[in-house]
Amino acid sequence: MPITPEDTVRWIRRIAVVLHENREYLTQLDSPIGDGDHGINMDRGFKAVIDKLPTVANMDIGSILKTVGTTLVSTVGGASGPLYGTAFLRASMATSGKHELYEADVVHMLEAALEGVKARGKAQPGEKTMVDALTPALAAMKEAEQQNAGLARLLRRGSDAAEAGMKATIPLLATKGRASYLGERSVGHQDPGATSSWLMLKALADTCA
Amino acid sequence: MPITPEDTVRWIRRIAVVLHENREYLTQLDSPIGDGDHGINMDRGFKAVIDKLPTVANMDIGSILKTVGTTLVSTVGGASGPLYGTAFLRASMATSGKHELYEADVVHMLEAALEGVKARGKAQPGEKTMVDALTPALAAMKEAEQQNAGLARLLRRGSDAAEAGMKATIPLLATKGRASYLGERSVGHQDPGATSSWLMLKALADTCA
Amino acid sequence: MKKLINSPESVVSDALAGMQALHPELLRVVRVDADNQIIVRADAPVRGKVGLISGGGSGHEPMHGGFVGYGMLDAACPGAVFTSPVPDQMLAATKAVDGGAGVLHIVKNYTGDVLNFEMAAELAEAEGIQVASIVTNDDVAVQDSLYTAGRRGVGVTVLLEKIVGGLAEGGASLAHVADLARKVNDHGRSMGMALTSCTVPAAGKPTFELPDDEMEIGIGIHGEPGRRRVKLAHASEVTEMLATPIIEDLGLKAGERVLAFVNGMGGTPLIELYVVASELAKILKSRDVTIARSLVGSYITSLEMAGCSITLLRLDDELTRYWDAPVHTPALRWGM
Amino acid sequence: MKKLINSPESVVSDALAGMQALHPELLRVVRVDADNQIIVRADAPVRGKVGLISGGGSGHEPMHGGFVGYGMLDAACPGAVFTSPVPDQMLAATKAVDGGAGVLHIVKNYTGDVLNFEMAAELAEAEGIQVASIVTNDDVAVQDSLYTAGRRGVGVTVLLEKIVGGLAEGGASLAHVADLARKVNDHGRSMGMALTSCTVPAAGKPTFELPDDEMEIGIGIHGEPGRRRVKLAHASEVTEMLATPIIEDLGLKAGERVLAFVNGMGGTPLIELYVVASELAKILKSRDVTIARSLVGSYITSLEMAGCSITLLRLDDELTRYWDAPVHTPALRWGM
Ligand SMILES: Nc1ncnc2c1ncn2[C@@H]1O[C@H](COP(=O)(O)OP(=O)(O)O)[C@@H](O)[C@H]1O
Ligand SMILES: Nc1ncnc2c1ncn2[C@@H]1O[C@H](COP(=O)(O)OP(=O)(O)O)[C@@H](O)[C@H]1O
Ligand SMILES: [Mg+2]
Ligand SMILES: [Mg+2]
Ligand SMILES: [Mg+2]
Ligand SMILES: [Mg+2]
Repeated sequence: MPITPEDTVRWIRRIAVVLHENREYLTQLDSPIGDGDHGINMDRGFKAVIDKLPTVANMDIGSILKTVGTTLVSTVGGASGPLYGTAFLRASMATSGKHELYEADVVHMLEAALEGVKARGKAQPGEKTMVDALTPALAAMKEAEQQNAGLARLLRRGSDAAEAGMKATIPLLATKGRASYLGERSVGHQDPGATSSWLMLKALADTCA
Repeated sequence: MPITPEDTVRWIRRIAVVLHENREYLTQLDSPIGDGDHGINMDRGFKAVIDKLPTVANMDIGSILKTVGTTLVSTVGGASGPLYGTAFLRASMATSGKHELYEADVVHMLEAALEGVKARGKAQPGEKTMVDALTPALAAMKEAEQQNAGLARLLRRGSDAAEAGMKATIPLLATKGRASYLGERSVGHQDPGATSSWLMLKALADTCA
Repeated sequence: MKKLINSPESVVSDALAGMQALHPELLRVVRVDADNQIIVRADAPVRGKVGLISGGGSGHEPMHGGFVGYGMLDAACPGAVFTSPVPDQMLAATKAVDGGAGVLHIVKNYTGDVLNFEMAAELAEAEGIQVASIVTNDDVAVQDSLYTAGRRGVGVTVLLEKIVGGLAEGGASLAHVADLARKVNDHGRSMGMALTSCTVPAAGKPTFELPDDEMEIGIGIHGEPGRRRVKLAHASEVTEMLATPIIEDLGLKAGERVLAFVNGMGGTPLIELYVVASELAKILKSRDVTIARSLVGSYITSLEMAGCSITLLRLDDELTRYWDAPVHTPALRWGM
Repeated sequence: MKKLINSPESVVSDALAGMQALHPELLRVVRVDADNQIIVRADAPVRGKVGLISGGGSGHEPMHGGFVGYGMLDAACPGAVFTSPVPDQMLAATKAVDGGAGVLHIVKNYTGDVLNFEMAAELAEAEGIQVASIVTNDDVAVQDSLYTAGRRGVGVTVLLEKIVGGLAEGGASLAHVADLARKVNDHGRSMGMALTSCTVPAAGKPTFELPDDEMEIGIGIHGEPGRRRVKLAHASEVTEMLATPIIEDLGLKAGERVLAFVNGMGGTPLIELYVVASELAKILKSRDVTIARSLVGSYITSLEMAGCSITLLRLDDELTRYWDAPVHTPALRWGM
């Protein structure tokens, strides 16, 4: 079964719940290597998204994701606002007019989102950012798609790969974002943005399980 | 044996030592009902006095005490600077030209000092100030003089009465100085100025014991 | 004790050296004796102008040294931290600024300040200098009764130095300057509160302990405890606790105009002072009192204490005119 | 958490209301949407004048809102505490101040600020407004290399807003204004340190823990930890740790003139800043560098953090002239 607009709305709602639950955790991750606001920022953004959702609930998936993107741009601020905002805007362009997303559509959507983040943030894998969760997730989904693993499994493998990528940020030396100011002191800490990226992909896998 | 200029110098040196030893204690007393500087102020003042002492060591008692008074005025600051400064200046006037102080001279000296404090500070007994240590000390010395108790005993009784007066400041409500700002909250604390007054009189009794 | 200092003994003289080095065009720091210095306006004495001097313990910066310059003080006498300066400083300052028209001593009502300035005035008069004194006593937290040393001098002192400085600059007589000083003092009231204590460098530890959920209401500016200790409250409630006694004591009426001075105690950031300012504006608006002039910032402080005070000054045309007059000091500057 | 606030959610909007209420002649606070406001110069847009806007997270007060007014910024965009504002605010500010001569975005180099301002500039240009940007990056604690997001923008931002504001007031073109902005940025360097952490209201507890005997050297302005943690030291040593990298990076030579800016992080009282100033003056004197202008106070802060930063700006006649030009904002005022 493909992802429907209803699934999309459930996904976004789940993200909002999960990010709210992890508000302290994400903020705590952002304290030693950032400025201690990532959880606050994301929670603020998705609260606003939830307020906006009813206006687009009956539209196509692209329209829903576009609202998510513009709302995040307008409410999150910080580095993550433009980055996640761009990610959802690019995802919305990739899903424009669609009411059903099959495996290839999901891969295409994530690919577009990741490209958006990399372009906006001038970031590459290995710099201890959200890119380090999204990149392996995309690779895992592509592989699952080639293996015809089915949508649920594809999403789960993507989420699991994001989690592994997130954990793999711990030993990295940050070279982008605030954490890069710390130089060697950034080593040994998990990146908050990679963590929120995993939580969002996990929310998608859980929604479509 | 009367008090000589040498005794006077030893007395002043002893005060300096005792106030230095009690610097923390006096400051601590000044914290709950003042601004936490009385020990610092007195220590600073008597350090300066010690520097000046050599210049007057061979003079009459009045000259020695005058130097103590002017030095305190010039170095202590706060409320206690002008008050103790005035006290020693008045004491110096009462002992002007003298090389020996007998019982009556000591009483006369303390009476002059106390009058100076009361005039400068517009203070009366019972207001939780140094006056509450000096007043009973003077009364006790007067009584000892009438009883011909002898100098050493006179000084000891004066010191003991000052100590009792000091302790009796604890239940008082302050109506002069900084402590008066606290209203009822000043009750239950020993007055730092009464404490330094006792220490100075005790130093005299110890010097002439 | 976490402070940017070299030693507790040198903190005052080091800070004075910093003022001298960074504001040579405004002031000079003059040594009175081994332990004491004063801050004198660069062009003092100004012939024919009444000299204004003030002083008090250090630890209240920018008051008073930061207010030395054109249109405000001619000299300031900094004592040790929270300890009144000594008469020698006040006498030296009085001589340094006397331009022949006499000198006004601006004294905050604390026993130490009053007694030391009293001795200094006696000495200056003995040397033939005309001296007048104003003792500020604007703190409504303290009752002015037989049972206290009288109200403390706090925030109004800053406003008074500015306003009276404006008048003195124009060449008014000592009597006139002293009259205006009394008027400013009569027209203003203040009250303060603390979220934390402060640490006197020489003491090395906080003057008082304050639990995490409590604050002191009715504090002075020397790290003394306040009138009462209460549970933490919202800025709106704190502002109410400070503003209401001030407004009532001043007897402010609908239609009046005030200068609103929201002052930080040293460790409270500006964002919080503006939160208090916003609450104060609401309270005044509800009473139909107009904020015609304002001052927001840390101008009369208690070292690194967190907290604030509010001062309201009833304005008329005369006070407004001299408040607006040009001033150029390290801490207050406009019109030039 | 001991703060004079009503709630973590309302602290920014309450403080803005306070600014509006106390400085109505200088600025107006304008609502962009439910969550966001901007601070706009009272007389904006000024016809024919390049508009200057800046912005960033709140918690750095008086920067930037306190610098809105004649001779400095035309508008400021305050984000949530320590969080970059959103493009909607920057776009609204850009539109509000465009007097037909274009708008300069003054952006501190933090990923969040840069990305949000980038999006705003794209949107403004799409609406036909000419926008130029200057990204300040003066913090020598961070190496400007491939391995970092580049140097942070800190103290120079304040000086730049003043100096470039002086030029813009005279009607210079956007290109000219942007050129001077680049020049100021090139001529200045900064470095900061912290004695304590600070507490973001929404987080409720200190961003980092710092033992009683340690300090952070090379901090930014968002409560981030610094480059390294060292034992407490005397003000003279701390000043040396900050000043030497600045002087070397700027390549200051004997005979040069600088503007010395000693900045408090929010919780450090002025007396300590003057102690640091005195040490800085000694260091510069020993290198035969003249302090021609100075600024001492808490102007770019991290909430109630205790600590300081030093900024040195190499002066020439042009920069000196525009620094001296009249300015009238809540936090900086002279010449009018
Ligand atoms: N240039 C960049 N490219 C991609 N991701 C980035 C970049 N800079 C920062 N990030 C991500 O943003 C996260 C921080 O977001 P957040 O704390 O909300 O913003 P800020 O750093 O402005 O406070 C980091 O953990 C990192 O994953
Ligand atoms: N008006 C007064 N008359 C007599 N003694 C006073 C008066 N005011 C204060 N004192 C004494 O001075 C002491 C405080 O001295 P100190 O702490 O050195 O000065 P300050 O109060 O200025 O800090 C008080 O404990 C009290 O004994
Ligand atoms: Mg962050
Ligand atoms: Mg005291
Ligand atoms: Mg004192
Ligand atoms: Mg942030």
